[in-house]
Amino acid sequence: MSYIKPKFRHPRLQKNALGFTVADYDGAISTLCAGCGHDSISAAIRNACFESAIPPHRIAKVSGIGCSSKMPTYFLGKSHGFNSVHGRMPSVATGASLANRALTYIGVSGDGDTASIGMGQFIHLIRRNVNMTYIVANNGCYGLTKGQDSATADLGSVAKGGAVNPFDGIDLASLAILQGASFVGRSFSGDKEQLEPLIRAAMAHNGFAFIDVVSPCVTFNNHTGSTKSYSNTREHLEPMALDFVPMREEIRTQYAEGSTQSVTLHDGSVIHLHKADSGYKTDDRMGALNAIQSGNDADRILTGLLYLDPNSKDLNTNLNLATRPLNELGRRELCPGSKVLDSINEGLR
Amino acid sequence: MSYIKPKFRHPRLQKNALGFTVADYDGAISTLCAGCGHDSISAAIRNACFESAIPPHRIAKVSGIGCSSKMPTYFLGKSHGFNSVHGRMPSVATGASLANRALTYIGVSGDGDTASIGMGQFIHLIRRNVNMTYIVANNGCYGLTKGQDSATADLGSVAKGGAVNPFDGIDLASLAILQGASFVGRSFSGDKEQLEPLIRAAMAHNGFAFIDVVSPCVTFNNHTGSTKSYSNTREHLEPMALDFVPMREEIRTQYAEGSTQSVTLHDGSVIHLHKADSGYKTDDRMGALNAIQSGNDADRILTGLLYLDPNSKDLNTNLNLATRPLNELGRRELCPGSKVLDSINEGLR
Amino acid sequence: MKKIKGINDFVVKFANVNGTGSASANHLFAKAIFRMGIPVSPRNIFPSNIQGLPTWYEVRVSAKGYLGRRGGVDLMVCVNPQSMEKDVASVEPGGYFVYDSTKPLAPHLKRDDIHYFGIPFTQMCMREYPNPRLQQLLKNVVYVGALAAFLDIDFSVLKGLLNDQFKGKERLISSNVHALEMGYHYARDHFKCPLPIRLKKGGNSAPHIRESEHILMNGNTAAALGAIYGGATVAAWYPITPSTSVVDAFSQYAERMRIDPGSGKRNFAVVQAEDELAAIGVAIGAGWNGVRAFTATSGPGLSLMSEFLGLAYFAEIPVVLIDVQRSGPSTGMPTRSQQSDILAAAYASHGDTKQVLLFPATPRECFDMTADAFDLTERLQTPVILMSDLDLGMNDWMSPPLEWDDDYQMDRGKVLDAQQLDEVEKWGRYLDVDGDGICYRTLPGTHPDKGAYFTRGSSKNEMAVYSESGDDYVQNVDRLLRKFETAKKYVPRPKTHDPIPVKNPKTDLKLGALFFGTSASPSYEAVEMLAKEGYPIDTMRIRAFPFHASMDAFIHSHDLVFVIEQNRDGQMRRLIINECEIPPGKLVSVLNYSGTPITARKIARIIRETLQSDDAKANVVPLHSETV
Amino acid sequence: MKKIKGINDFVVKFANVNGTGSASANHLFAKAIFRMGIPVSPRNIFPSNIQGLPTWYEVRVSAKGYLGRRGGVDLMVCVNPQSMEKDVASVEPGGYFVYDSTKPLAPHLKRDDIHYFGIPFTQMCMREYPNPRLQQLLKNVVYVGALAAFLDIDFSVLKGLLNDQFKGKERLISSNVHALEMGYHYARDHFKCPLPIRLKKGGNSAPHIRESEHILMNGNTAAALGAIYGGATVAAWYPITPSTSVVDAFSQYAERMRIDPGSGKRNFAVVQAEDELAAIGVAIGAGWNGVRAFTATSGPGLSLMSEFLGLAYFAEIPVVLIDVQRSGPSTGMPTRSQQSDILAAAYASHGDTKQVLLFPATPRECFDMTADAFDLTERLQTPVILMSDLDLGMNDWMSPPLEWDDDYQMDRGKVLDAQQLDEVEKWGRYLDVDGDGICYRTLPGTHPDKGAYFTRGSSKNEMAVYSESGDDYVQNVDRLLRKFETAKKYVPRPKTHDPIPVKNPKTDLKLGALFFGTSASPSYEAVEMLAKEGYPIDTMRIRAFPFHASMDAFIHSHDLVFVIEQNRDGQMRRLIINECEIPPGKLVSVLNYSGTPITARKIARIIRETLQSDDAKANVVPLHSETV
Ligand SMILES: Cc1ncc(C[n+]2csc(CCOP(=O)(O)OP(=O)(O)O)c2C)c(N)n1
Ligand SMILES: Cc1ncc(C[n+]2csc(CCOP(=O)(O)OP(=O)(O)O)c2C)c(N)n1
Ligand code: SF4
Ligand code: SF4
Ligand SMILES: [Mg+2]
Ligand SMILES: [Mg+2]
Repeated sequence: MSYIKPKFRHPRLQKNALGFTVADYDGAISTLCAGCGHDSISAAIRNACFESAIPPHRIAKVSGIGCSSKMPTYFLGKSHGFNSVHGRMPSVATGASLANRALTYIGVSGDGDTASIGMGQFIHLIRRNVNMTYIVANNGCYGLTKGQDSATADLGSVAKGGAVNPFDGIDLASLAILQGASFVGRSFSGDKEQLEPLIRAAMAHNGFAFIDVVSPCVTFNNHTGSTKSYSNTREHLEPMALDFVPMREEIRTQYAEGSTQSVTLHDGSVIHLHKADSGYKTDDRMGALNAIQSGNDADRILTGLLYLDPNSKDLNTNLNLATRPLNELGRRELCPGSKVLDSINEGLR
Repeated sequence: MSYIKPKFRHPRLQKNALGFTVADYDGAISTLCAGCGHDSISAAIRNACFESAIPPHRIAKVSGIGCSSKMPTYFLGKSHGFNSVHGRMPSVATGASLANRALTYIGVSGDGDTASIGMGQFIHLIRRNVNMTYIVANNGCYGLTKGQDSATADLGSVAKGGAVNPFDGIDLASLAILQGASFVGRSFSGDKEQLEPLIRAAMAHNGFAFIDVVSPCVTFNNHTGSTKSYSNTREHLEPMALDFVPMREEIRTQYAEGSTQSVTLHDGSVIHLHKADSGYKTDDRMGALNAIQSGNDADRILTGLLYLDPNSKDLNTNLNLATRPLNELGRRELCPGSKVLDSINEGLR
Repeated sequence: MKKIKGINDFVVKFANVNGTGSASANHLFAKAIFRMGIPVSPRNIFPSNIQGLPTWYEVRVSAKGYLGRRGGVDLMVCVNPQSMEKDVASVEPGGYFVYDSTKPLAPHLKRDDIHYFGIPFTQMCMREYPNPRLQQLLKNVVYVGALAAFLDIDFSVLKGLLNDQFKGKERLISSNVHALEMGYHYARDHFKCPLPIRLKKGGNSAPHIRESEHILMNGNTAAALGAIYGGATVAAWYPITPSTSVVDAFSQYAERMRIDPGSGKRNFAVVQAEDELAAIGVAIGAGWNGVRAFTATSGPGLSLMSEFLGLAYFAEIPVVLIDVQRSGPSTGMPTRSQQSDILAAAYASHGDTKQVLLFPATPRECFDMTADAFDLTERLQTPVILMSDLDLGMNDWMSPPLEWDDDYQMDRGKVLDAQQLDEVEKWGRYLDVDGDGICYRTLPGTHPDKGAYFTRGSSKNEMAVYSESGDDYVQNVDRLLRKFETAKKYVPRPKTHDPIPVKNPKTDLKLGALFFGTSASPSYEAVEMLAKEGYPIDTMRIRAFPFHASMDAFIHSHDLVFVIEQNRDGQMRRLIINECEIPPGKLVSVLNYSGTPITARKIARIIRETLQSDDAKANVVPLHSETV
Repeated sequence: MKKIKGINDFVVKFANVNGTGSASANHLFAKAIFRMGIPVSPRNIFPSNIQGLPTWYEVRVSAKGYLGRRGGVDLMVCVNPQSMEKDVASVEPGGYFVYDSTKPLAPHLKRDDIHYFGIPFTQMCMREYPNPRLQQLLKNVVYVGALAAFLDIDFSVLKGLLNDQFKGKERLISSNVHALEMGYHYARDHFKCPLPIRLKKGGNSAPHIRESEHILMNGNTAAALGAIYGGATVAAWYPITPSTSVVDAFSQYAERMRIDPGSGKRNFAVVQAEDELAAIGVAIGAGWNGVRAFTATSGPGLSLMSEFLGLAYFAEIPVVLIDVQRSGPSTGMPTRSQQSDILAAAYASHGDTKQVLLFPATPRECFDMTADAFDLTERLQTPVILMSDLDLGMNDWMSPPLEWDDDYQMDRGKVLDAQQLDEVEKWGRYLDVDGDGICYRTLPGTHPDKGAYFTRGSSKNEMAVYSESGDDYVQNVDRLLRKFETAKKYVPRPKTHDPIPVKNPKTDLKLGALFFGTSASPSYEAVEMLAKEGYPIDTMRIRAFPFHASMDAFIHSHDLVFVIEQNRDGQMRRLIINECEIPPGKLVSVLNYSGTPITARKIARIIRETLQSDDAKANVVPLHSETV
């Protein structure tokens, strides 16, 4: 059991634009193992929501089943949450988002929940471009059922018992890019500098924003031989730094001339990417896929904002949905009344 | 209703290496719509099996549900077949293949069966590299339920009723390549010159061989505006020709110097690819993905053998399965006997 | 040779090949009879395939307004050589067989107890129409023309229907009318018309038919309209016969009736999901977030939804599921009708669950009950499943017109808004404040600091906090039982009718019959038949599960109760025994599960045989006798 | 103050934090008692979480060999401050409470009717061991040492166990022994040992315990061994508590026992599927292709498998499913036990289905029945579901040793090989040649031109040709019913025992009790308790569905039959009423569904209260009385 504790007392008292302190974004005490990567992700989500000054009650949290899927209980206690069934959060999120397009949706899942049982729904969620942030806490194993390999376990990764995984791991970020996700990021639970702005950008994005976060399972998959351990991940990490600047907020940091590239999102907020020499283009699908692959070939885990379509049209737009949330409509808008019915009867005589 | 009729009388009397005529590979009379692309695929499978001289009873056919999944009834009447449930043929095929590794497995599915309800199982089938040929008869719609758009319907494709599809179509071939399929082909039901050798190569391949075949639905998706119609497909086709030469058979055709590239499969059979100038490499995953994408960008449908890993290790190999089919093992091999049990009891006292 | 006779009382069947456009001609035939004011019930019997296989259309004409299948065929119109042998065999002795005489009838198809009418439909059309598609399509219209002569169909009604159908397309109207006339004249010129079976406008219909205005529509369209009127805004589905047309129709109506007049945008969303798990997941997510959401499916989809149905039951989320039943198990017969998902729906999911079911018997009830289902599901915070079937959903039924009360207020159930949250003293999501098992819920985004909670499929305490305490668990699931009790107050009551007077009853047993959905029409008919034979049977039509207390009373006050249903295992009977604690011997199954709807004749036969068998006499102790 | 007394008859409970290594120390404790020849039944009560939450281990010691839960705690060992309040409260008056006195006991935790023993476990270990992990681990061993003193555990047995466990790792053995001794001496030095509750080797055990050799093992491991011995070669699964260890154990045994000696290759395949739909799909594909295949799952997985179970039923494919039940519905309480999937399993899938179920009550039966299940499924060509539960599957049970008859021949059922195909005159896959509803199947690849057919979940005729004919359909599903009848001959019979003589019976009703699985042990105990009180109750333990005719007879020959089970809705009772046509009033539910196993005390209480209530007297008419 571990509790997301602030490092300093000070920041917890600081208020955001809405007058909330970071404590207003806290959830219940975590029941995950001490040191579990998932707790850091919870903290990053909390901080991101605080920083972006989203009213907590205007966020809805959805998840499947797993240690990772328990996370929503441990952040944003003032938001409604829904732990659904294993692997089927995408459909629940889709329905929720259609019912009320005015809320911000955060989905949290695990690699088992998404890449195994949830694979079909995940791909179709991408295809529909549902307006939400979808975070996979990826530990390469099934934590809650005691450590079996998941479908993201890398080929050759050694399980705690010593078994070597004979299957290729599924790279969810590449898959999301290929399937047309409009925002794809990858990060590491231990890299809050990168993860927090990435989550903020994802929440600001208009469409499906996917973040694959390597999040070590300290109990079952943090030993030597595991490719999803803290040490292995740290060793092979190749992070692209970024900064998120909400609409109408001033840039707080100054970067070396030419080292920064910016992308403006539909709501006017800006993402600054810092990696002068890479020439990485966030709007090039094939480029992103190739870059990830090159990273893999060089045994490097490329993290950061991998792909972004700033002109993304989300599902609500594609369905030409009314601007007013469907759950606010009443009898007047919904029920055509007896006259219309009479004329329908007429046509059936 | 249409019946796969031979074009000439002659070839039906010809015998293959095993002494079978092509009629020995026929199935029941098709109940599909006259002109349905699926019937051409059935014919291609029949011909491929005949040409490759596989004993019909050593083939097992599996499918899901759909017009396409009905196909196995219409070819290879001497083979066992299994129409399972919608979208779940991959798991059934996996079990069948484990039970008896000595047979040749042909799976037939539709775009609905594979790309919608079956997506999860499809991806995991790839991941396991089950030794089988998996053919998707891709018509961009749900034929059997009367023509709804499927997940492979292209963005902007117009349905019979006039509705424009607002979602990106899933490209199964790219997906299969990215997910690590060891053999990926694409073809057109109307191109038997390409389709037949492709199927023969797929059957010879040691591992999961996927062929995505555009197969127009004449009843629901063959109108102007549909991107999966006969005319649209023909117009945009960019076929790479190929030839399949089984082990120890002589090359029958002579090709222009330098215009041919060859790949040898694990069993010694050879695939000849004819497309001198393309420089296409069948063993380069990212190259294949990029080529498909470039094709898409140029509005061309690249067909042929897109990717092949000739060193592929199939599931049986990965699981270190006994050479003898599991379904031939008896009590002697399977049952450890009372002595062993006694010693187990001993350990539990 | 005998000739079957009858005015407004016979069965006509068409034998066609599917994909040849016969459906609309056959519909024209049925609708014309309907417009003549004569009760009619048409049924499509089609294969699970798109083109080229035998398909039938059975039209029952019944002055008394019996809408169920009667059984038997009086007049067969066969234009499909594939099925002709079977079709000839299925005509009742003394009946009529109309066939395409372009080719001569094979000798083995000659029966000497039925009457043949050969009309060279193909030849006539080949001569008359230039292109093959037209030849094929209009052939169907030609035989309708011939039937107009044979049966005395009002020709102006037929023309009127063509006018309605092809409004504005004069060319089409005239070519169709011409085809009709061609058939009509051929029949007139070659045979004695009309036949002894025939129609008579305003003839001898039963009072309940004469007095009420009727519409002709299918149950799926009616259910779709029910969803529109009931205020559903999110529909998620996966195509599957025979439920597909529910969401199709919903989409079509919504495109007309649910467009925001200002912006032109949609006040509804339809999601064609990737499978049934996703379909119900979308509906559940939407229901959780405060809209009225539904999905429609058939057997295999119901099976796939069972995990999610358990979640919705246990997490108490409103969602409506329309199950249009077909023949199971597994893929079964996708285009054939059954009522065989009763147990799978009532106890859907592992663990202890009970789901609320509604059983419509008419399109009007499909409409009403679907609309009601949304009130019910929000009131009860549990899934509500509408149990329709292929027969009701996909066939046209005569039905009282749909009605709507403009004063209707949606019952959104116990949902607290921001103000109420401020006022309420102590709120806990699962506190049973009112003692009816139904608690107060809140929607995401409602209030800045109050009412947020976590929804989950795992156990929790009254304050919605995750809990593995046995006491919390028991309290929770006992409350769910209490809620199910409460549901009895809200679901539609069963229907009874005054008993039919029987002059010289052949039995002194008090007999009852229970039935539901599409088994109702033929059951009523069978009961009338049996009443004439001297068997008085009281009826009760079940309309919902949980069962109303009056059903227990009905069963207890009868010696023997027939449960009439369309499945192999007598599923409704089992459900009744289970839930009402009834001695099983009292309930006798009357079953049909061949995939084609149960007939009045079959019901009557089974009941008659049961009553005449020694078994029944031995086993049943009349309640009102003196022996106990 | 009262002190609970008893030799070899008491309940000890440990309150720990999960993830701290207490499980193996607790197991050491239980196993030591077992090795002393004293009947013991340990139970793990753990949270659905990996680390840091309260977890309990309850050990019942019962000279008579009662292995079910008794209810109540006589001695509590509490080393978890989180749960201490609850733990103190749960001790029986006169009982004992051992706690970590490193911190003083909070005053509100003081009860004046129980006895406290504070031992500074943490302090002792901090002093003794350098590293924190060791401190944590060995603390658990220390309290076992203390219990050795309190309860008189044979110290040499404990040492022997440590020797077995850490064979070869001398350092580990000695540090563990040292920890044991530390606890032992502390208790000896500070308290009067042993307590009035204590152990006595070869004490007063009941004859059936004394006379039979026992093993201590859990049901999941036993089932896995059953699959090995039954010849299963393909296992496909998806992890889910509490079934996970079935396939884990299968893999482990197979790695040892199923390696081809020549090639070193595997004569088995285990597939960790992507979900439960795939898991059963793999097993079905394998079963179709002629191997013995199985999957294991729990509630949510069962729901997800229902479509496929319908396919296997209708397409008649052998497959074994091991359902280790947990608390439902939905995610429910994943680490708590129930018997609540009965109806979901018996009628799995939409449409008319009936599935064969087996109900093991001991690890020995888990072994036997799993092995038998493979014969049954191939003989019957239909799925066979083993209905185990968390309590049986994951806890250690005393059980008669596993036995194997080396003359056992697999019954592969009616499968034709090439030669038989050549000899057989007319073969049709679904021809009921023998009249038992079971037809002859063939495997892919068997014969060059004979025996190939198409398997499908849709309707077909006897020759396996796709068919939508109502007659073919009815013939087929009626045959499936016939097959289900046949199944009664093959499935394990229910068990009865000689009635317990009762001296002055308080009732003249003939009473019976029906139960199954983990409800059996406490039921037998309760029946013995009630016999002493003057209530004679005959018992029958159900072991399979379909039910054997002797069960009907049992019910008919009793006035009142208690059905004892662990779910809310009395699912087995419903199934019995459904399938045996029993007047429901005769069957009285005795239920427990809190997630922790039912106790003998609770069963006895409910039965006693029922018998004493006026209701029972009024409603039940004794069979053997003269009034009827
Ligand atoms: C239908 C179903 N199958 C299986 C399970 C058991 N189960 C719970 S969590 C889990 C895997 C979780 O893995 P992942 O999503 O990677 O989360 P982690 O615990 O690793 O964070 C499984 C298999 C379940 N709850 N439901
Ligand atoms: C579980 C389930 N859901 C839905 C259906 C209905 N259904 C039958 S075939 C089909 C789609 C077939 O589409 P595709 O695989 O593309 O095959 P096609 O007919 O186009 O060849 C559907 C939705 C079903 N049989 N089972
Ligand atoms: S088991 Fe692993 S994933 Fe689960 S809480 Fe512990 S460390 Fe985290
Ligand atoms: S509906 Fe389409 S896919 Fe189906 S058989 Fe006809 S043409 Fe082929
Ligand atoms: Mg994980
Ligand atoms: Mg298709």
